[in-house]
Amino acid sequence: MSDNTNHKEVSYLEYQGKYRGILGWILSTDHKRIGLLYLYTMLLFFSIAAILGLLMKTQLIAPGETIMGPQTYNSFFTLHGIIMIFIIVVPGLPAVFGNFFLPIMIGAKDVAFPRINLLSWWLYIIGILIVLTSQFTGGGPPDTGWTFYAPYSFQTPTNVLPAVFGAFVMGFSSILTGINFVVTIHRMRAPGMKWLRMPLFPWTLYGTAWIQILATPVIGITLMLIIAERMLGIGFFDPALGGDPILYQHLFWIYSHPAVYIMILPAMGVISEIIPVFSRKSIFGYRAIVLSTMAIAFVGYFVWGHHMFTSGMSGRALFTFSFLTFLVAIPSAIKVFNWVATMHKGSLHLHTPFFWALSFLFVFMIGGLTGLVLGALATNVHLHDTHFVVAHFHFIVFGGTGFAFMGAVHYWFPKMFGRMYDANWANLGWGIFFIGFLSLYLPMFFLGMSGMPRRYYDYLPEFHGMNILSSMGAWVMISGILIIFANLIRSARSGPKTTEKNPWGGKTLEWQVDTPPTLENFDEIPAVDKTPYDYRDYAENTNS
Amino acid sequence: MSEEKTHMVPYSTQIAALLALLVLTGLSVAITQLEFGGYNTLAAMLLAGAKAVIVLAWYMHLKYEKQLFPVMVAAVFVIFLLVLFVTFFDYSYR
Amino acid sequence: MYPLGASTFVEGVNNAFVFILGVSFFFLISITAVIIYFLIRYNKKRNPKPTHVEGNNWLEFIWTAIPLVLVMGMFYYGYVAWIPMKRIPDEGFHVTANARMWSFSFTYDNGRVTDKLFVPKDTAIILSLNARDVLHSLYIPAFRIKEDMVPGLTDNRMWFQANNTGTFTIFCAEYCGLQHALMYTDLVVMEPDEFWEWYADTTAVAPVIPEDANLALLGRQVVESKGCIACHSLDGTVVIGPSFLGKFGDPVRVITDGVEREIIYDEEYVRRSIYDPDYDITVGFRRGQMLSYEGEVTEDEVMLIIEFLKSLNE
Amino acid sequence: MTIHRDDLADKFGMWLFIFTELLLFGMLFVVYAVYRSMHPEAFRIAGEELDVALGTINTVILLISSATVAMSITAIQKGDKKRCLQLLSITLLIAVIFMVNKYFEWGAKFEYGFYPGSDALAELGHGTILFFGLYFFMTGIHALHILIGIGLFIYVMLQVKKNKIHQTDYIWLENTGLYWHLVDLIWIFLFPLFYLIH
Repeated sequence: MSDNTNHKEVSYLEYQGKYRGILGWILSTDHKRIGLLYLYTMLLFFSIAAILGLLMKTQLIAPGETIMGPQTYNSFFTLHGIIMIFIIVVPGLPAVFGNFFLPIMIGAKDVAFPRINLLSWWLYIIGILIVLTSQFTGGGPPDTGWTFYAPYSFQTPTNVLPAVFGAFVMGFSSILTGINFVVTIHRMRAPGMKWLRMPLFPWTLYGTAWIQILATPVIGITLMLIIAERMLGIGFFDPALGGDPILYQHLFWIYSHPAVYIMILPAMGVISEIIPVFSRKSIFGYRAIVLSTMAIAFVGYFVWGHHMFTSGMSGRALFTFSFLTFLVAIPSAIKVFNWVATMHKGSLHLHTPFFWALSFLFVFMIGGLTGLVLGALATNVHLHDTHFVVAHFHFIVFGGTGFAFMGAVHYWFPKMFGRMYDANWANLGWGIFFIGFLSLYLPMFFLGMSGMPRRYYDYLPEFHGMNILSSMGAWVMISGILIIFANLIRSARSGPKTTEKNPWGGKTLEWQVDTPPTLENFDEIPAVDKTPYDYRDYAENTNS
Repeated sequence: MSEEKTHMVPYSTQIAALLALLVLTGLSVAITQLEFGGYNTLAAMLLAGAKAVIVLAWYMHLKYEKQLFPVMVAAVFVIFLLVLFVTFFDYSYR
Repeated sequence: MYPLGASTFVEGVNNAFVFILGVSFFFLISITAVIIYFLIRYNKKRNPKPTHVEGNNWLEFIWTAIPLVLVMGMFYYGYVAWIPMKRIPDEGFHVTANARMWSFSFTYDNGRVTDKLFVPKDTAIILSLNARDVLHSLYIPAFRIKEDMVPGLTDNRMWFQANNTGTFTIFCAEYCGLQHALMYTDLVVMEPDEFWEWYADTTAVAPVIPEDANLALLGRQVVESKGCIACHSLDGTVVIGPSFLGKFGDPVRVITDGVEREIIYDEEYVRRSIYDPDYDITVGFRRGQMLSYEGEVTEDEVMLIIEFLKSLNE
Repeated sequence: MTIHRDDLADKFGMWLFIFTELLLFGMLFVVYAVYRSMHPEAFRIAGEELDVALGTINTVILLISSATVAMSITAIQKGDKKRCLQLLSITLLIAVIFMVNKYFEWGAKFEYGFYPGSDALAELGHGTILFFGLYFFMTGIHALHILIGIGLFIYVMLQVKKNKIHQTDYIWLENTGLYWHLVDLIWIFLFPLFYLIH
C-alpha cells in the first residue's frame, strides 16, 4: 500500500489508498468497505425482490387474474425466492455485519484473507449478474421456484440454466466467506480472548461459517447435476431414464435446511448483542447460548427430511426426521428463555435497536412455534406445501433474520457511518413495518390451515377474505420499509455527525474503537481479560 | 516468521508409504477379481479407506499437524457418513 | 376457516393440532406477557441500577428439560395420528389417480375414467398415485391427507375412508408449472348404494353420441376436460403450445426428424399430434413439452376434437 | 496495510477448502450409493465394461505422483531446489499422462456409443444409463480437478524457479500438494467403485 505513515488517524471512509473514487471501494480489501459493498448491493436487490413480493400479493387480492397472468406470477415468485434466499438472507448478516464487525469484535485488524474476501464479493456480483441474464435471454424468466425441483426444472422451456449457474457461483462466494471467518476466528483473536470470552455474534458467525463450508458444496454439486441434466440429458433425476426425483429433493434439502441456520444463527447472534447492551446487564447463560448455537449448527445438518414429509419417502425416514426436528427446537427455546431472562433485573434503555430485538423475539417465537406444528407428522401432512409453510418461513427468515438485520443496522449505524439517524422516524418506521408484517403473514397461517396450497396465482373464492387482509398488510409493510430506508439513506448522507465511540454503552470491542473506525481498527490490539458483557462497573457507577 | 516449527518427513518414509499404497492397490485389484459376493464391496472399501488414511496421515501431514486438524478431518468424515446413513433411512425402507 | 373433517383421520390430526397449538399459545402469550412486564418493571427510570447475574445452571436445566418433554409429547401426538395414514389396509376399493399438467383423472378397476373422484362412504379407498410428467401432489384438505405423485415411483399409494357424504376439493399441492393454481377437482362421496349404482352404469365409458348432437360443442367439452387449453389457447395467444384458433386446413410449418417441412393442418395431423406429439414439432416450439395422450383420448374423442377445431375457423 | 504472514492460517484455509471438496464429491458418492442400491445387477454388469488395466495404471501413476509431490516438499525444506523441481516435473508429467489415458478411455466409450443420451445406452436400461451417467460425471469432475492441478503445478514450478518459493516460504507448494493429495484421495475411492467391485 502506498502511504503507510498517517493512516492511523483517518477513518476507513476517508482513507485514500491506491485507488480513488468508486475504485477505492470495489477494489478495496478493507473488511469494512467490503461489508458496506455487500450492504449496498443487498439494499438494491432487497428493494427489487420486495417489489416483486408486493406485486404478487396485489395479484392475490382477488381470485382470478387481477394484475398478472400465471407465467408472470410463476417467474415472479421464482425470482423473489432466488433473490431473497441466495442474494439477501444467506449472505445477509455474515457478509455485511460479519465482515464489518467480526474482526473488530475479536480485536483483529482485518480478516485472515482480505483479498479472498474481496474475491468473494466479486463472485457474489458475478453470480447476481448471471442470475439476472436469465431474466432477459433464452426462453424467458425461469418459473421453477427457487427450489428447482426435478423433473420440472429440466422440462420447463424457460431459462433455468443461468439462474442455476448464478446460484452456483454465489455458493462459491459463500464458501470463501465461511473459510475466511473460521480461520480469522481461530487465528486472530486478541490476546486474552479465550474462546469463552468471545462475544456471541462472532460465535454465531463461527457456527454459521462451518455450515457454509460443510453444506454449500452440496448445493453446488446439486446445481451442477441440474445443469448436466439439462445440457447433457444425463438422467440422474429423470424418471424416464431411471433417475429418482426424490433424490434431488434429498440433495437439495441437505444444503437448504442447514442454509436456514446460516440465515438464522447470525440473527440470534445480533439479538444476543443487542439485548444485554440495552439491558445494561450481562447476558444470561452465556455458555448455554454458545452451546445451543453449536448444537443447532450440528443437529440442523440432519433434519433436512422434514421438507419432504409428503414426497413419497419411506415411513421410517419420516419418523426419524420428525424426531430429529423436534430435537433441534430445544436449543432455540433455550436461547429465547435466556434472552428474556437477561432483561430480568436489568435497566432497560428503550432505543430503536432494542425495539427491533423485542419484536424479533415475538415474531421468532411465532415462527418457531408454528415450526413445531410443521415438525409433527400428522399436522405436517395437512399443512405441507400450503400457505401455512409460506407464513412460517417468512416469520423465521424475514421475521427472524430480517428483524435482526434491521436491528443490526440501527445498532451499528453510528459506528459504521459516523452519523446518527433520526430516532423518531426510525421508531415510526419500525411500528408501521411491524403492524404490516403481522397483517401480511398472520392471515397466511389461516389460509394454510384452511387448505390453500402455495405457489397459487389464483384461488377459490372461499380463501378470499384472508387474502384481502394479507395483501393490504403487504402495502402497510412496504410503507414501513420506505420510511426506514429513507431515514437511513438520508442519515447516512447527511445525518448529524458523531465521533462518540460508544453511544449505546456497549461493552464489546467495536465500541472501544474510533467512530467511524480507522483503517486498521486498533492503534494497539487490546488485551481482553473478562467476559464480553460485564456490566458490573455500570451498576457500581450508577447512583440509585 | 511462521512461529510453528515445521516437520520434515524423510524421503524414506514417503517411499515406504508409496510402497504400502501400491501393495494395497494390488491387493484390492486381486481381491475383487475373485468372487466374494457382497464382501467384495466391503473389502474394496476397507482397502480404499486404508489407502486414504495413509495419504492423509503421511502425505497430507496430518500425523505431524496440530491436534485440531485430524479432529476436523475426522469430523468431516463422520458428518459425511451420517448424511449417507440418514439418507438410507429412506432408501432402505421404501 | 379450518375445514370440517370428513375422514377417519381427522380426529387424530385435530388432537395433534389442539395439543401443539395449545402449548404454543401458552408459551407465546406467557413469554410475551413476561417481556411486557419486564419492560415496565425494569425500565431504566424505575430500575436505574441493574443487578449483575451471569446465569443459573438450574434454570438452564429446567428450561431445557420442560421443552424437551413437551416436544416429545408433540412428536408423539403427531406420530400416532400419522400411523393410520401410512398403514394401508389390504382390502379396499381401489382407484388409480393419474396426474399430468394440469389435470387429474381417476381410473376405476372396471375401466371407468372420470375427472372427478367418486367414492363410497365408509369404505377404505386405496389410491395408486401416478404422475405422467412432473411432480404433483394430491391434497384433500377436508380429509387432512396429502401425498406427492412422483413420476417413475411405482407402488406409491395413499388411502382414506370418508365418513361423510358431500363434495370436497382436491388440490394439486406440489408446484407443477403454469396452471398449477388451476389444477384442482372435486371429490364426491356418495352413500354406498348410490355409489354402486353409479359405478355399475358403464354407459358413461363409451357415450353414445346422438345423431343431432352438436359435435363441436362436445369436442369443446373434451378439450376442456382433458386440460388441453392449459397449453393451447382458443384466442390466438401463445401459451406453451400453438393456439387452436383458425388453423385447421391451413398449411403449417413443422420440423419432422430435424427437417423442416410444410404440411397441411388436417385430420391426420391432429390425430398424430395427440398420439405422437414429438413427431411433428411446429416451428417455434420445443420438443418434449407434450406427452402422448395415447390411451387417454379415444379415437371418438379425437373425432370430436377435430370437429371442434373446424368450428374455430368459422 | 502491513501484509501479515501466517502460514498456519493459509494451511488452515486450504484444509477448509479441502473439506468443501470432500463433501462435494461426498454427495456424488451418496448418489452413487443410492442408485447402486436400486440397480445392483445393472451396476455390476456395467462395471465390467470398464477397463480395469487402464484404471489400475492410472491409480498407480496417481499414487506415484502423490509421493513425488510429498517428496518435493521435503526437498524444498532441505533447500534442494533442483531436486524439488525434478520431482515436480515428474508430477506434472504424470498428471498429463493421466489425462491422456482418460482421453483414450473416454474415447473408447464414445466409440461404443456409451455416452449420456446415446441410443446404445438407452437400450440397456435404467441402471446402465445411471452407471455411465455417474461414471462420466464423476470422473469428469475429477479430471477437471486434474486440469486445475496441472495449472497449479506450472505456477508453482515457475515460482520455485524464481525463488519466490524457497526454504523458508513454501506455503504455496504445501497447499498445492494438499490439493493434489485430495485429487488422489478422491480417485482412491472412485477406482474401486467404478472399476473393481462387481
